[in-house]
Amino acid sequence: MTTATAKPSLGDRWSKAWTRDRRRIIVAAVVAALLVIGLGGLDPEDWFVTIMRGLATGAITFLVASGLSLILGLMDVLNLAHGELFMLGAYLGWTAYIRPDTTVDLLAPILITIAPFALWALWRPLGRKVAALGSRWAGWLLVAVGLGGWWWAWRLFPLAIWDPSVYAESPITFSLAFDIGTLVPLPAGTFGGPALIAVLAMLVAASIAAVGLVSFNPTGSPRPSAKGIGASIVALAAGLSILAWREGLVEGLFAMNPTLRFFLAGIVSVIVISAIGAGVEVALIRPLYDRPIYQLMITLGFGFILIELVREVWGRPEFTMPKPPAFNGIGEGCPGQGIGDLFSGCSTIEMFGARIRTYNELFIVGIGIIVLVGVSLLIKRTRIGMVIRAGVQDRHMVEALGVNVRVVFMGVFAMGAGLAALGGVLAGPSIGLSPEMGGRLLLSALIALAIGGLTSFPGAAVGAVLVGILQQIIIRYGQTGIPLPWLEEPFKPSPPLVPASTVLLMIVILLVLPNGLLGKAEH
Amino acid sequence: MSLLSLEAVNTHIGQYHILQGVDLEVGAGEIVAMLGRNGAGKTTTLKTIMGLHPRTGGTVTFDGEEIGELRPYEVASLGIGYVPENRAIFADLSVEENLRIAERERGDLARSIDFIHDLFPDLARLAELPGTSLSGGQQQMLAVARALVPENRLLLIDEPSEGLAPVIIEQMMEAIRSISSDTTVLLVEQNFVVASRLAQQYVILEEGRSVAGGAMADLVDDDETINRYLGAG
Amino acid sequence: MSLVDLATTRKPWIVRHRLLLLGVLAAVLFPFVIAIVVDGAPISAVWENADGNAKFLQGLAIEVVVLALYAMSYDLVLGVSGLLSFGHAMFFAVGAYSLGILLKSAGLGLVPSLLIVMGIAVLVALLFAVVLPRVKGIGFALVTLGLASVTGIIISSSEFKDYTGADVGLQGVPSPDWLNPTDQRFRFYLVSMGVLVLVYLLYQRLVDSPTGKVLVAVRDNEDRALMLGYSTFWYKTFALIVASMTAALAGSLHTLYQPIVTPEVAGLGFTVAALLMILIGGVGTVSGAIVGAAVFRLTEFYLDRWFEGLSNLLIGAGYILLVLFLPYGIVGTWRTRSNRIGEGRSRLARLLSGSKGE
Amino acid sequence: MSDVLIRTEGLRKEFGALVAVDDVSVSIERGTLHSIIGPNGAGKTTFFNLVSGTIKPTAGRVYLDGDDVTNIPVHRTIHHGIGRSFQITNLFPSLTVLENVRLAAQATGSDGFRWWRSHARFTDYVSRAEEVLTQVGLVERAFDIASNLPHGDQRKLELAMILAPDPEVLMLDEPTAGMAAEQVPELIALIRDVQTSGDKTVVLVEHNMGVVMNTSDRITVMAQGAVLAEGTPDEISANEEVKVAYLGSLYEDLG
Repeated sequence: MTTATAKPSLGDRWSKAWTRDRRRIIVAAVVAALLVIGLGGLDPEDWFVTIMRGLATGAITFLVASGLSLILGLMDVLNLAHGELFMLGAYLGWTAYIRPDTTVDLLAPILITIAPFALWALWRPLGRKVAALGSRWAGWLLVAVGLGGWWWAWRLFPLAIWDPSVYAESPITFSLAFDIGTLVPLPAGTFGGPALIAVLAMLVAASIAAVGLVSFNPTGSPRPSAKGIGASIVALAAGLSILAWREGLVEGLFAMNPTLRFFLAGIVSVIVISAIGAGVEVALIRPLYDRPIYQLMITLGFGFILIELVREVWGRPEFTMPKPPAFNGIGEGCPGQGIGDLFSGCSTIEMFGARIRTYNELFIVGIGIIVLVGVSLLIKRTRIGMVIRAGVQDRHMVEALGVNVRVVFMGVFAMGAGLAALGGVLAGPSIGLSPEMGGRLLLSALIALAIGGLTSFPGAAVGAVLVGILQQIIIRYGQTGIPLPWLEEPFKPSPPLVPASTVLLMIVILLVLPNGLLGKAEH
Repeated sequence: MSLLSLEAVNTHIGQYHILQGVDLEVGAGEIVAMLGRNGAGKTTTLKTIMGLHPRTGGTVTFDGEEIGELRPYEVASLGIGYVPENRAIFADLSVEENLRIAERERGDLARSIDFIHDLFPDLARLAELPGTSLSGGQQQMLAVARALVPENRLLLIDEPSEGLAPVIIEQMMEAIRSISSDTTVLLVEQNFVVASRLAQQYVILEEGRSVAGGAMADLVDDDETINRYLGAG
Repeated sequence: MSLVDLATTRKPWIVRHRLLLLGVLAAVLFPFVIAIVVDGAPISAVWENADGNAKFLQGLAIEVVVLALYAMSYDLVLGVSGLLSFGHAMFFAVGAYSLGILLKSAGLGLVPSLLIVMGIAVLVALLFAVVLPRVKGIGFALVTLGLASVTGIIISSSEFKDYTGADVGLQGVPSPDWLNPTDQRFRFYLVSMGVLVLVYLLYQRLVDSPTGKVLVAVRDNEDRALMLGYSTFWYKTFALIVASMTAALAGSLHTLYQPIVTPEVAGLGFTVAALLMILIGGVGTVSGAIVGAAVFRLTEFYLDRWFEGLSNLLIGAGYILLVLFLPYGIVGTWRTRSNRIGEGRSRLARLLSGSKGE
Repeated sequence: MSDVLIRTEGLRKEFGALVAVDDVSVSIERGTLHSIIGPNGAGKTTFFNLVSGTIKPTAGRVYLDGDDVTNIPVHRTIHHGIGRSFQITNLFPSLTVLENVRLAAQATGSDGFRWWRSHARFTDYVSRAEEVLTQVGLVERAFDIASNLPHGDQRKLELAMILAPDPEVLMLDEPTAGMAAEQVPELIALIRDVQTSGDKTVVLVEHNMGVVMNTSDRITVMAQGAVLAEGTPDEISANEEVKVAYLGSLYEDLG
């Protein structure tokens, strides 16, 4: 086969692109024209606001869609629990933000549990002995014993009791209490027995469970890596220090600037959900790599379980989440003037004759852009990105070149989950928390992906922005109405038509471009 | 002492007992050819050494260390390079990235790039192109080059001549010969002409068992063994 | 004896369908047994439709029949033909709502209404078929999901409240006196059982026919089927039409039986229910859909009764365990155990050794 | 024997900027075994796909027995008597060997939509499958699942699936690829047998020079998408240009 050698001129490249991607270019132009016409029907002062709101919706959708796209591209798994990870991220963020004391209480046992698991390789010889017994039931028995022991140890740990329904029932009082800083730490609990026994029991129980899990696939070197040992020591040390200095830690967190605490909550939520994502990959996805439809089904089931779990744990589950104070100021000096006042503490800013909310339309969009650029660079420029791109095609070969592909897959799944959690925490203050928020967002994200091209990362961004802007235009028309010549009253699209419009856009685009706007043709 | 040795290795794939006792010795610095009919288990043997198929019995020893329980990436990091049957060039990576991904430490490629470009001048010219734009022969060269990026002590090469035009096969053979001055090679080859000219030692597999072995020079004249296990050469 | 005989000789019909016949017998006797044993009522209580456990359990069985028909149709699409449709609920919902509207608003009789519903079902299947050549795999799943959710939105939108009852649901559908689910429960029960048996036999035959074999081939390797000379598009369309008509029939029974039809039957949740049922029974086995529907509905019912709030969590956990540890479902696992392929191979071995002896 | 069955006229195929097949005009006579050889990337498989209708050309036409078949849909090609194999084995992996071949036989009939009768009633297809399986020597494996066969047997099954509909033209893309040396002569003898006994036309893409030189009636050599030379095996092996571009010296001393 012959390959082009000389560098083509710009006109040349354009004509090549035109012959190759004619259909794509036409569709993109038509979609752009439709959006412009849609905006044209609105008052000029609404244009900027609508676009900015669309970008904000798009940014949240993108955070969910990008993780979905990464996981789909690398592992060929459509993670239907992704929306629920987003939702759980929001709940965890809420808890870490509003109730840092509870978070601290939970953190200690979790870190202590992690410590034996980080020494995975160490359990391999034992796991081999268990596997040699010839029945998987031996492994399951160990897992069950481990879980039982863990539960017993967990009950000994000091956990302050909190009642979320108090905040759910009176969101306004709660917001007030939050704003004036009258939220106070709950009284610390005490160990239900000797602390040493509780900690040791938890370590032993986690080790037993780990041996059981290792026995299902005990291949590999029995020597833990330096990283593993380090992680184990750090986790154990952190867990023990939290137990020792809980009081001071909690007080410090309550005295902390709430905006800083919001960021801290975001980080905690992202880390925890990433860990859950990694666990999901190991426990649910990995056993089913040969059976893609079953992966779909299992993620669906897992999402379902997460919703029920949130209902159980958080009780009556609709919550509002106060905006971080740095984006919630009113009164003197507000609204801010121009983008320079983004960090002035005002809740709104005047730009181009319109009032823009700093948190929703500027902060969230900013984070979305940072993630887009960051992850794109990661994929294009780094070695990890190279491994991901190669692993998409042939994971066995990548592994035979000396790369621990399992860890990379686990990492990508964790990263995808973490991005969803970031979206959840960011969306919390603007759309509120409910167990159903994940399902709605997953649908938007899937539509965005389908429009952009299922496994294309930039496609996820383009699709998400399109979906976001389209939704906001329809919502705006729902308020102003569309004057139609054959109707006396202007037609006001009802709320169900917002998702319906994006679904229709997806169907039309997929019928013309089965691989979406930026997707590659399947070979 | 041999660099790699397999003793009574067994491998199941699903319910099929593919390897039923393979014994194999590869001495340091040698080129050993693994011969045998289709389905005899040659590719499976290479994959078992790499840890890509779990071994169900026997021992695999590399440089005195038992490696049968290791994961593929751990095997690779001991210094074993693998060139698979289907070449497995990564389509979304450029030619240079296809090489870079095989690095185990920083600077691996910088150390070996000149040697690789000397061996395969085509790859220098095509460095920026995506892996898919290469012809079959160029892909085969890239696959071999990829195994040369880190300091590997042993290369497992599966069917280097398959699907290649005769002129390209000759280039390929030349390259393998020049590698073998400081790297040990275990080769699977259907083409007896190619195998007999490259290797010093041979092993014949039949139905998952090693049934014959020795110096290649002896085999070339041993029409009986050739006919019995390999069919008409 | 040649390979032809080996491959085409089968046991007599009655032997092959012995389980089905036993099942039919059991289903007919079931209400009487319950009436006598549990309710302690006379046999006549059954055809007099007296209240009690017998009547209640007949009702549960009718719900199982509706779900079984619906799951069977999804098995034809997903399990046999390998089409990953996430909009299957649309077939059911269109059947349920159009029958309701025809009976209630248009005032038509049951038979003409059913005929029209079948016609509509074919049209809906053709709508899916239009999409078929364009998008494959996950794309098809998303587009069908989209089509179904648009249907759901239309059903629940306030614009059509007079016909569909919007988000409240369709209620007050008049069912004919001879098939009234309250007064003629036993008759309704027998009719629905009869419909299920007929459709099941039809499906068995379809899957075993040349057409069914091509559908399986399409699932396995569509490009190759195309290269062999099969116009795979028409085979897939055929499967969609049959499935759509079956699901619409299930929807019609649902409307006749239930006092109220809610827009939820068009949602993703209801497609997932079908997926769950064929997964329990065994994907691609047809009879598994019936087993799956029964297990699904009964588990759901009793878990809800015993565990209330926790029941959904338990169902979710059970579902995950099922996918991980019993991927071929009840019927599928049963068949793997009985190992038909091994049987065929040993017959072949006998044949070959026999011919050598001659 | 100068009866032309397949004729291409100025066939050209572009993939984006890449010209895979460039102005190829070839005539293949009825009842002959015609091989196409050339270095990797010469466009042999693309040419094959164009003739068998799997892909559509950018320009040029394909004639079969005088009829223009350039743009017929791929599932109709078999009804024009073209059967083709694939370089990468392409089967129904989870079905039995018998079912694979039976489906291939059934495709020629018009019983595909008889959904109300059991497939067991259509015994013609099964007996045709048995016939073909006996011919390729796979009848003992009739009830094995296709994906469980060793590679060589899968190639045979592939051949059986092409033979089942009894096509006029057999297009075989590297039928011996990945086969053990001892199995190759057997397979070639089988192909030869099918060709002469059934008066079939065989188009063969092959790398195994021994096979090509010994069995072909005519050979077309392709390089960089175009036809480099065409002639009898003797003419080709004497052609200096071919030697430089393709053959090299590896096989010289083998005679």
